[in-house]
Order: sequence, then structure tokens, then C-alpha cells
Amino acid sequence: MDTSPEKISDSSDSGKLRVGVYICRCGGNISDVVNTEHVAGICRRIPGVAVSKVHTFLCSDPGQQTISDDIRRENLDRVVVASCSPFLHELTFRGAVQRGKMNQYLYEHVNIREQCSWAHKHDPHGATAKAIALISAAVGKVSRSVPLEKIRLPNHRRALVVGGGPAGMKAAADLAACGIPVLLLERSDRLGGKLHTLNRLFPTADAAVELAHKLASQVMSHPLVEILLKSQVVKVSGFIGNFEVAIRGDFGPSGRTTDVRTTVGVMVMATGYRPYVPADGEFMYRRHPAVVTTVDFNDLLTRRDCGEGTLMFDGRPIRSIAFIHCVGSRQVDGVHTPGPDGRLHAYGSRVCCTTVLHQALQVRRRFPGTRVYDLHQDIRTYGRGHEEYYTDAARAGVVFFRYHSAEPPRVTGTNGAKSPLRVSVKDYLSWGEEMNMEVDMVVLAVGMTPGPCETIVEQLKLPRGEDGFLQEIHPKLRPVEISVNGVLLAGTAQAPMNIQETLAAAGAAAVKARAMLSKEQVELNPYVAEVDTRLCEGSGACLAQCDYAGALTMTQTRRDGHAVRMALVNPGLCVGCGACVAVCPTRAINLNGWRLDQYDAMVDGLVRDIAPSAVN
Amino acid sequence: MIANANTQRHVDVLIIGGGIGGLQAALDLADQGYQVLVVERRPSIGGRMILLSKVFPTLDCASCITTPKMAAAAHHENIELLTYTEVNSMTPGPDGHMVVLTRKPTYVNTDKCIGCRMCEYACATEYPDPLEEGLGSARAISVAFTNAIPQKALLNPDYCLACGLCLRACPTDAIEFDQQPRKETIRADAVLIASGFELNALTLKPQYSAAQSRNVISPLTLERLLAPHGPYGRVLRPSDGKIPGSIAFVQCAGSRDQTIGVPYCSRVCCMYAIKQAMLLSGALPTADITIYYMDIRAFGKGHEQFYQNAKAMGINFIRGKVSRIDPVDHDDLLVHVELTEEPENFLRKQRHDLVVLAQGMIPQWNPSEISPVRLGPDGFVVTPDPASPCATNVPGIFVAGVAAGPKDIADSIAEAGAAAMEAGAYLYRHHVADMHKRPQTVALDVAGNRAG
Amino acid sequence: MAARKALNAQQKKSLADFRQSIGGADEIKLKRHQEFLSARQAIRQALEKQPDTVPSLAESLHLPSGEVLWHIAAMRKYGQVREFGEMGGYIRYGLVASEPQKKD
Amino acid sequence: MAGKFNSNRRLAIAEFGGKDVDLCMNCGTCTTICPLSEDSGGGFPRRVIRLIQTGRESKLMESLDPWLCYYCGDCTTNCPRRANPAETMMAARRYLTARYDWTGLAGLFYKSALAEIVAILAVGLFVTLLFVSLHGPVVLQRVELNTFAPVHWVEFGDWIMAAVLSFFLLTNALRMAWWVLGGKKMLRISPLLYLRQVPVFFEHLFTQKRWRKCGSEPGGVRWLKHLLLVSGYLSMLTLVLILLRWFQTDKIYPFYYPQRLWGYYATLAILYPTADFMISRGRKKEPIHLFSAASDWIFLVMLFLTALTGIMVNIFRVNGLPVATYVIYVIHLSIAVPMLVVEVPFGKWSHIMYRPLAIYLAGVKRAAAPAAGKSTGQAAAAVAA
Repeated sequence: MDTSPEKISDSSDSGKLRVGVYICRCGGNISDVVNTEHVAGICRRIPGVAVSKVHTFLCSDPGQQTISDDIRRENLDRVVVASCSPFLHELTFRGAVQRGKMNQYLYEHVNIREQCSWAHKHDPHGATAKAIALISAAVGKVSRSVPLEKIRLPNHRRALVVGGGPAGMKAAADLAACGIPVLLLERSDRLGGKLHTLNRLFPTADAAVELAHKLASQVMSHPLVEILLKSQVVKVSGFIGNFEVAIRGDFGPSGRTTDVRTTVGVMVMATGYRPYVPADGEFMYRRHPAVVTTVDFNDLLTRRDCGEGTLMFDGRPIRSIAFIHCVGSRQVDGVHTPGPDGRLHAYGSRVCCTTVLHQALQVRRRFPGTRVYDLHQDIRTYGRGHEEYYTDAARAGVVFFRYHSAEPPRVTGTNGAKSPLRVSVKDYLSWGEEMNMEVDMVVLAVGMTPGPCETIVEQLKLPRGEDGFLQEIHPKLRPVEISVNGVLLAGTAQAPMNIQETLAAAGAAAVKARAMLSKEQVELNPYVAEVDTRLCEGSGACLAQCDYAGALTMTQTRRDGHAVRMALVNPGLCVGCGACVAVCPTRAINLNGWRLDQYDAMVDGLVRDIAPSAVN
Repeated sequence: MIANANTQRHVDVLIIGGGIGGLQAALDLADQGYQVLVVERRPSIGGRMILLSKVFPTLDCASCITTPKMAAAAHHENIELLTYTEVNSMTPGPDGHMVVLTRKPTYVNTDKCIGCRMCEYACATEYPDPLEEGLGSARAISVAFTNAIPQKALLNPDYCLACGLCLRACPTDAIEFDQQPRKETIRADAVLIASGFELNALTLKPQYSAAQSRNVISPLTLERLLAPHGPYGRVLRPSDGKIPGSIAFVQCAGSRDQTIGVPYCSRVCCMYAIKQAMLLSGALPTADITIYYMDIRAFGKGHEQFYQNAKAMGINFIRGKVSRIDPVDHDDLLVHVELTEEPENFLRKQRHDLVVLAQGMIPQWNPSEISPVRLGPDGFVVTPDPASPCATNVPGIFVAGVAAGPKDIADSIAEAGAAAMEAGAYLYRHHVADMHKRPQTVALDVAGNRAG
Repeated sequence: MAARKALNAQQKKSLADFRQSIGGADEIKLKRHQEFLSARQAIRQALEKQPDTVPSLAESLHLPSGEVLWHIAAMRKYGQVREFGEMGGYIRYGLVASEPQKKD
Repeated sequence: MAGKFNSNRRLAIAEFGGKDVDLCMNCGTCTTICPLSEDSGGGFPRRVIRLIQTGRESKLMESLDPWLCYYCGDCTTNCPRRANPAETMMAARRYLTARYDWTGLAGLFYKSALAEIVAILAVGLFVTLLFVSLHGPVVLQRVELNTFAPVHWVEFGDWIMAAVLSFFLLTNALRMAWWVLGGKKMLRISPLLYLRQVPVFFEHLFTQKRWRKCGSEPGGVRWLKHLLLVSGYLSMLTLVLILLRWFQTDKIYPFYYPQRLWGYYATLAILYPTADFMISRGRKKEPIHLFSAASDWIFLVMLFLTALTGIMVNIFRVNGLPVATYVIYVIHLSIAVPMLVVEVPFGKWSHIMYRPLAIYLAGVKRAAAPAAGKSTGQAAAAVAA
């Protein structure tokens, strides 16, 4: 292949450019496989490259400093960083570039960790060659970059909180406390959510209802919080700062079901969880009246007619209870069958162990004559004050049995009769011996499954994790944000949590929401489609391909004195997917930052033969 | 930005602890427009996390998560960092909290130091580096670590021989042997405690023979061994540099044990042991790796799958609490354990090259000695109001992360956000009450549009 | 390496004051430093002959193997030794041929 | 394996001092910290604890584990839940002693200190009354103990008492063997096997040698003290039961004469350890001494007082104080007899028989079931080896 520098500078302006290439060792993550020094050496040969350096941790402060210093000192006008996934650090380096007083969109990120060193661990030479090719492509692309500016759109400084449970109330209260108006939606007719189904909270033994009242009074008394009960989102579109929401509910003067539309800047998803419902016949559930879930059992314990001294259920005394842990949690492929949602609940539900011990302890304390058996896999009393429940339950005489997931306990009994239930378990606290027990009641410790939020999830295309819960961007970098900018996660919509964790997550979501709403305008990345008004012939092919309602529209305008139909992009709604670019017959539509000529330059860069000698 | 000290000044929030929790809270508060001062007792921010290898359950490298937050905090216009600084007292008053700090002498003028490390290369004295858990060496004057913030040299007077070699080597004359500790008083409207944890002593249980064998190590030591920039650049055992062929993780070695005063669960040990076991099996593909445990507490998002993956990878999980570890010949260790799930031959003495003790998490700092902040019987800060999980008993003092009980990184970060929110709301009320200070309310109509 | 500069009067004074304030280079410190230097020197000399493993060095130099490993780790950090393959479950370390150089 | 878990029954181990057994989370620390567990192969104390937690009485009755524990307390010191496994083992021994005893008196005494004290007082009163009504002539000029209490009468009483005690002890031992060897199955074991293991019984009875391994510290001292006590007790028993005519005499031998030396040895061998044990129990420094049941105290006090009054009889006699000698003699017997009658078959002292018997039975069990690989068989193998 012809690699004469003249030809390359013919096809681009690289001759005049000064590109800085920075290669990260990632502390060995990259340099253990990719020969980073060699890559840097080769990259110096790429036309236009003025600086090519290696650093151990480019993302560290000294690493970033090197880049911003070089921009000034070496007069760089383009920067390429070859490091980890752009998902992690593209923004980091854009910041460094900006600090060097360069337009941040003249920056290109190359992933030589996930795509080179990790993917080709056993082929260092190949990985090194691939790294060179990718950097070369990026140099080509960045050479064709033009300075871009963030898209600035008005910011509606108002938050929508979906869900009036503890997470929703907490997020709403926090935001309102900072002067941000909040619209709080709740499907049911009262605030409080699952707090009403709980009895005492662990580990403080505070009454759940008191907490519900406290949080509810915080939001109800605050003038900035508008509460809509018996209402839910039926339609949602838009983007950060500008979500258009249609809400249906029993509000307004007529009390009839009506729809209202409103605009909010951010949305907090506090849609909560649903307890797992055992399948018919799972541990005799729904086959025997005395097989209940921890939710049912909690109700029973709060009822006045549950007995004094002796626990009463269905008019008969309960003298022995077996609690079975991990019902609908920690399911194993091959042992369990997927539930009605088609999912295997492989995850642990975090709170059920302490819930069981909490209930078991209450039984032993309130009804000392009742024998309590606890059948678990692992006791996961992880939280502050939780281990005490385990110790106290043991001290109170709860007898523990440990089973393995492949050999779950078996519950048998005659259908519907008031006969005792028989529970058999292979007990690994007794060297795997089979244990049989007759009990009057079996309580199934059910886990959490994602709460109802289908409409919003579908319309905003929110991602769910393997477990079905809403998936955050990154558990540590951006723990309460989801890939749709402006939508935040609060509480058990994201994952099983206990009350304190839920409130903390809600606070974390609120703080992000407040930061997002603190700006006069929202800033969006400029990676959106742009129509070349000289070339567009109004074919409408782009519109047919566009998946994002409102992102593309056709307008009538005048060109050279003629009325023409032309495509128009709404930059707030365009996600930059590029579907329109591919179908335009006149190449009139392009994606900023990813223009077609940049792709051409990338291809040229990929095949550029700059390393004739073998990679060592 | 890195601070210059004045004698007394005012900030909106003073954050105690520059670890991941403190930094996250600082960023969240600064993004809301508050002036934040972060006080860190060590030479660099980044806390424990910056010294870890990779983190569960995503197996991201710890540096890759921590360094950008460190850099973001260092560059944030609303954040000021004071490293190598201790908090002496914290007194609530009508005008906020008066916090007295001591800035320890680094013997290096941070304005002049350019972090070139010439002094470090010139220095002739080395000592076991506490940041490497004693396995690596540090020189008497050195930059804390490669990606430390600030990148400034620091002199350790305990090891300095006052030979003057560094003075001669420094290109900017930054070394100042006449530095003294400086007191400074800060008036802060709110204080956020994010002082983190330490592990209880490795030698706490003499039955585990950590005083007798260098191969009974702390999990933080193993983090350093696994870290890309670790002391040996690979996993070797500390007694003699052997490539370990058999590694044991002894869980609940410093928690869930009433004989050592830590009855609670340290919450993270199961997961980091699994993570370390996975990383070890990557670094030492032929090694036998065993985790001795009582309950595997993989409770968080993605944790159970992580545990199942580790089992599928061939890591041995044995249920039984190790009662004793005896040093035997060739620096090996004999682990006494009952395989509680085995019907036969359940009493075992298993030989291992290296043993990692899951020490218990205890608070790093006790604020009750210098302030009215109350602690629970476990020594962690209490948060009496269930509706405000980050508020302490003192109005205006908040707590986040492990200072309020053991937590993993993800939970600490979430809680830091919540604490920032509560501190922000507190400040907002504070400022609204005193409109002269900061008129910040925005009038809005019902539809949420700005009215003016 | 930066050229060694002469100290000015003020620097000399502050250095002398500092020496006094930390109790001077007292005997314990000096002894510790002497031991450190002699161990480091002995290891360097042994490695000049040929690359070696930690236990083997420890045996021939009559030093605790943990201490030898610490020195090797330090020398590795400052670019003075590198790995020369594996032997019997241990790494062989040898001197870096060129001048000692800094890392990063 | 069939499910033997009895969900309707909890073993009443708490009444015998096993108050913390429910706290155990089965982590296994106790079993591996125990210096005897491995030799015994049985995995105690956790196995015993688990049997109690799950209410499997028949398995517990079968188990020899409680008798293989000598209570060093290491398990209790190391227990992360403070579930006090050592005391659970002690309680299990009390429980088993009560179950072996067909009269039900052992159980009654363990559960009620009052009952035990009343029984002791009753027997003591009976002995006192016996002397008050039946004693011989009281010679005041010089000490004539054999006139006051003729030795052949006393000896006769001794023999009757020995016979009664042996009857209770042996029937209880038979019950123990019945459970341990699996009921009727014990009849199928060849008498030769029983005979062959007899030396094991006596070896362990006299030496208590397994104890040497018990406890991490203070290595063997407790065993030596205990051995001293056993030797003193057995010496005294020999003197009283077999050599009484030689021992209870009005003749005053020279100091070095074996009869006096033997007596002094036996007295001191009882006095020193009992005093030492009582002081330790009072101080509660070691785990073994932390929890003292009433039965522990009663046993020690009675034994101490027996030896103390015994030596006082001798002192008064040698110094020629007739009244004091006769009175203290009556007191001595009023303490010694109830101590023997109550404590030996029904009280704490019975362990002197059950321990070696357990090791003996383990040997028999192993010999009878050569292929046994399971817990108790294994224990037997290891113990008898």
C-alpha cells in the first residue's frame, strides 16, 4: 500500500495540524500486553502527530496535567488518548483538553484496553498492532474534526418524582427543601408505599407507619411539592430539562379521570418493588392455607386478632412455624424454573434474611410457646445492627437449618386441610442429614422484584439489568443515573434495598437532580444530526427511519427563491443514532462529530501502513 | 484547587476525610454551588480506595474510578483540599461550627514543589512504606504515590537523617526544613464526617499467629500485591518471595466474633475475598484458592452472580470458621478448621502458603472526643432520625460512608450523595433564613416554568 | 540527575536547626541506616555476580528472607533490579545492566 | 439417613446448666480448637451441641462424646458467639448421668440444689442418730475410738454401703452400655470382646491419661491435681473398705509407719486439690471455673470436709483428746457417708466411673464393628488406639 505522506496530507489537512497522542499503560492493564512504548514510537510517524507519549495512569491528575500542559506548550490543536473504554474516561479527558484551552470536541478517545489488551491477552503482537491501527484511525478522524459547541436548551427547573413510597417522598422532600418545585406522583390513594405493609423497621424497631407519616408530612406541608394521588404517567417524551409528561389520574375539580400534560426538567424513578409471588404449588403455596409469604405473615403479626400468648391463624393455634429463606431469590438454573416474567431470580434480595429473623424473633418473644425453625442457605445479616437479630433469634431458641440451593426444602401436606405440614430438609449444619419436621405454618421469605414502571421504561427506552431492575450507568461512577440523561434512580426501582439504603439512594438521586436543575440551561452533547440545507431534497427517507418521536420533522422553507420541503432536526430529541445518515439519497444529513468524511479518514487511518517493521 | 492556608476563614461545608465518600460528597455539594473544604489527614486524597487493585462486582480497576473523582475534586472551583491535616476540635456555635485544624509540616513548600521527584531520587534513606502495607519502600522524602493528589513531595522526619542531599537536588528550592505545624480555624456552616475505616489488628487473635508469620496477611496487603503498581509487581508471599501455590482466605477473622469485641458483620469481606480470589486465580492460574467462611454475604446488586461465577471458576468455598493457624516449616501455615458440611473427615489441618485474614472494619476516627457527635456501642457515628439517614445528633453535622457503619464502595458513594443532599438542604434553610448572605430562591409557577 | 548545588547560608542554618529539632541523626537512626546500607550493598554485590532468588540470597548473606525481599522490592521500584525468570517457585532477580533509572 | 429430628421436643438441657446452647451458630471453632476432638474423631463439642439443638435425644444417648471431654474450656474461650460449648458438654454429662440413673435421683439433685442438700442432711442426720443411739462405751481417760465405735461394726456398715452403691452404679453403667451399644445389639457382642477391653477401663480409671492432652495451658497441671485427687480418693476408699481394721485402730504408730503415712497422703491428696478447686471456682479466672453449678460446689465442699474432719480425728486421737475425737468422728462419718451415698451414684462423683467406662465402651464398640467408619465408631477407634 502506498503510504507516502504527501498522499495522506492530500486527503486531509493533517500537514498543518499538530496532533498529540497519549497512550496509557493503565498501570499494567494495557502495558502488560500492548507494547505501549513501541506504539508511541510508531505513532510519532503518523503525519500530523506532533507529540506521542506514554503514561502509567493518564486519568490521574499528573496524567491529565501533561495533556493540558502540552496543548499550550506544544501548540497542539487535536488530542487523541488511547486508554480504557470511553465509557469510563472520555469525559475525563475532554475536561483535561478544555483546561488546556482547546475545544473539547477536537479530542478523540481510543479504547486499547477492552479492545486490545484485554481482548487479546494471549497475542501481545497482535494487540500492539491493533492498538497502532486504532490510534491511526483516530488520528485520521480527529484531523477531520471541527470545533463543536454543546447544545444549550432551556431547563425546566422542576422535578417529577414517580412513586410516593419512601424513596419518592424522601427525594421530593429533599428537593423541595432546596427550593426546587416537585411534582410527586403516586398510583395508589395514599403516600407511603410499602411502608404501610411493614411493621417495625430494623434495626431501630421504629414503627414503619411513623416514618411514613413523618416523610408524608414533610412533602405535604411543603408549598413546593405538588402531590397527585391515584395518578400515573401515560406518556412521556423529551430529554433532560424538557420532559413532556402526560399524567392520567383522578384529580381536578370533577374527580373524574383526566389527563394533564406538563413539562419537567428531571424525572426521579422511585417506582419501588413488588414482592415475589411464589408460583402455585411452590412450597405448597396456594395449596395449603398455612403456607404464606413473609408479607402475609407481617400482616398477620400486625392484626389484632392474631392472638395473645398463642399465635392464631385461620381460627387455629400455630404452635410451630418453619421459615424458608430465598423463595424467589438466588435461583439456580436447572433447579428452579423461571417465573411468569420468564426470569430466573438469580439475585439475592438483600433484606429477606433480616426480615425473617426479625419476624422469627417477634414470634418467639410474643408467643413463647411457638417453636420456630429457620431454613436458610446463608444468613446475610450484613447491615449495622442486623447481626444482633441473628444472635437474638438464636438466643430466643429459633432452630436453624442450612440447605444447599440444589437441594431445597420440601413441603408436603394434605390439600387445604387443617392438617400439619411436613417439611423435609437436607441439613448441612447436621452433616447433610435429612431432617423432617411437622409444623402448623410455613412462611416463605419472598424477595423483591422490580416495581411497576413499564410505560416510562418503554417510552424513554430505559435499560434494565439482567435482574429486571433499572440499570444504573455505573455502580460507582454514576450510581443513581441511568443512560437516559435527566432520569434518576431512587430506591428499590434500582435494586433490592432496606429502608435506610432506600432513603440514602433517594437522597443521592435528589442531589443529582438538584445539580441538574441548578443550571439555567441544559447542555447536551452536540452529537446530533445536522441537515445540509444546500443538499436536502426533502425525500423524507430520514424521517421514515427515525425511531425517536419528534427528533426529525419535515418543514417547508424557501431555497433560492423556491419553496422546498426539508428535514429539520430537534437537537434535544435526536440521540445521534445515525439511522437517518445511512438512508439519505443525497448525503445531506450528517452526524456532528461522526461525519461521513471522518469515517473515510478513519478507514484511511486503519489501513495506513506506518509500521513496516515487525512489531517487537 | 490546592489551598493556601489563611488563619481563619469561612466555608459552607467542611468535609472530614478525602476518601471516596468524602470526595463524592464534596463534588455533589460543589456542583450545587457550595464552597467545600476537604480535610484529609494523609498526604494524598483518595483514601483507601486509591490503594485497592480492582473493585467488585464490576472488576473495574480502583484507580480508574478513584483518580477521575480525585482530579475532578482537585480542579473544581468550589472545592479546596487540605491534605496532611488533622482535626483538633469541632465546636457548634451560633455562627456555624468552629473547626480547629492542624496542618502538619511536610517540610516542602507546596507552591514551589513541582512534583519532579528529584529529592526522592537523591534521598539515601528508605523505610517500609505504610501505603504499601510495609512491603515496599519509601524514601525519607518522596511523593506519596504515582497518582497522588497533590503531587508534592513530603519529608518524614522519623527517617530523615538531615543530610541535605534533597536540598541540593531540588530544582525549585522548595524544601523548607524550618516548617512548623500550623493551627487554623475554619468556620463552617455544616460539617460532613466521612472519616472512613481502619481494620482491627492482624494480631488481634493470637490463635492466628500473625505475629509469628509474615505470610498471615491483611486483605489490604493482598490488594497491594494484586495492584498493578504493587510492591513486587506480582503476587509473592512476603516471607520469602515464593510464588504462592495455595492461598487461604479466613473470613470473619476480625468480625462476628464476640471474643474480640466486634460482634457485627464487616459487610464487605465476603465480596472482596471473592474478588481477590478471582484476581488471584487470574494472576496465579495454577494456585489452589480456598475461602473459609460461615455465611457468604453476597447481598448487593450483582453480588450473588459474582459469587456463583467464582464457584464456577473453581475457587473452593468451605464452610467453617478457622479456629487456629499454626506456622509450620518452610514458612507455610496450617489452618485448623472443621468442614462443617462434610459428614466425614471434617476435622482438617490444611496447609497453605499464604493466609489472608478478613479483619474487621472499625472506625478510623472518633469524633465524640472532640465534638458532641454521639457514637453507637459499635463505635460508629449514630444517625438518630430514621427519616434522615445521614444526620447525626448535632444539627449541621452529617455523616457518610463507613464512619456510620461498615459499607462497600457503592453504598458509601450513594450515602455520600445523600449526605450532600441533606447538608445542602440544611444550608439552604440556613441561607434562606439569612437572605443577605445568599439570595438564591427561584420563584416558579405551578407549571414549573420560571416566573421571573 | 540534577546537578548538586551548594547550599546557601539560610538553607544551611535551617538544616542544622532541623537536625537539632529531630534529635539529630541519633544513634538508633544511624545504626538503622548503617544496617540498611550494608544489607543493600551486600545484595547488590551478590546480584552483580549472577541473578538469584530471595531465599538463596537470604541464605548466602545470612539475612532474613523477608528483609531481602523488601530490599529487592525497593530496588525494583527505583529501577535497579528486574526479574530474570523463575526458578523453583521463586523469581530470580538481577541487576539492571544500565545505569539506575527512575520509573515514570 | 432417616430424619430423627424431633420437632415436638426440645431437650431440657438448660435445666442441667446448658443455658447457651441455642446461641451456637455451628461455625466449628470449638471442634477444631479442642485438643481431644481430633483424637476422638467425633467432632465434639459441635456434634453434641447440634444434637441438643435439634432435640435428637436417642443420638445423644448413644454418644460417648460428652465423656471424652475433660473441660479445659478452650472452646468456650474461643467461641465467637459466647455459646459456652464447654458448659454445654458439662450439662450434657449431667443430663446423661440423670438419664443413666434409673432411680431419677441424679436428675432431681442436678435440677434442684435444695433436694441434694436435703438428701445429704437426711443421710447425715441418720448417721448421727445411729451413733447417738448405738455407740459403744465412752472412755474418757484415754482415746479408745474402737470402744466408742467398734471397727467391725463400722466395717459392716461400710460393706453394706459399698454393696448398695455398687448396685446403683453397676445398674446405671449397664443402662449406659445398653444405649451406647445400641440396645439389644449389645447382647450379640462376644463376651470375650467385653473382657479384652477391661484393662482399658482400669488404665483410664487410674491414670486419666487422656486428660494430659486437654487444654492448651497450663499444660497438664490440672491433670496432675486431678490425678492427685483420684489417688487420694482411691487410697482412702481402699483404707476404709479393705484395710479398715488396720487403719482404724487405737494404737498410735510411729510417724513413719506406713499406716500413718498412707493416711496422711490420702488426706493431703484430697485436701489440697479440693481447696485449690474451690479457690479457683471462687476466683473465676479460667473458663472452666466461670460457671459453677450447685452440684459442683456441694461435691467439693463435702469432699473437703470429709478429708478435713478425717485428719482432725487423727489429730485429736494422737494428742489424746477422747471427747473431741469421738465427736469429730461422728461428724466425720456424718459428712463422709452422705457424700458417698449421694454423690457417688447420683452426683458429680459418678463421672469417675462413667469416663473410663465410656472409653471402655468405645473400645468394645470398635471391636464389635470393625468396619465402622462413622462418627462414634471412629471415635472408638481413635480413643482405644
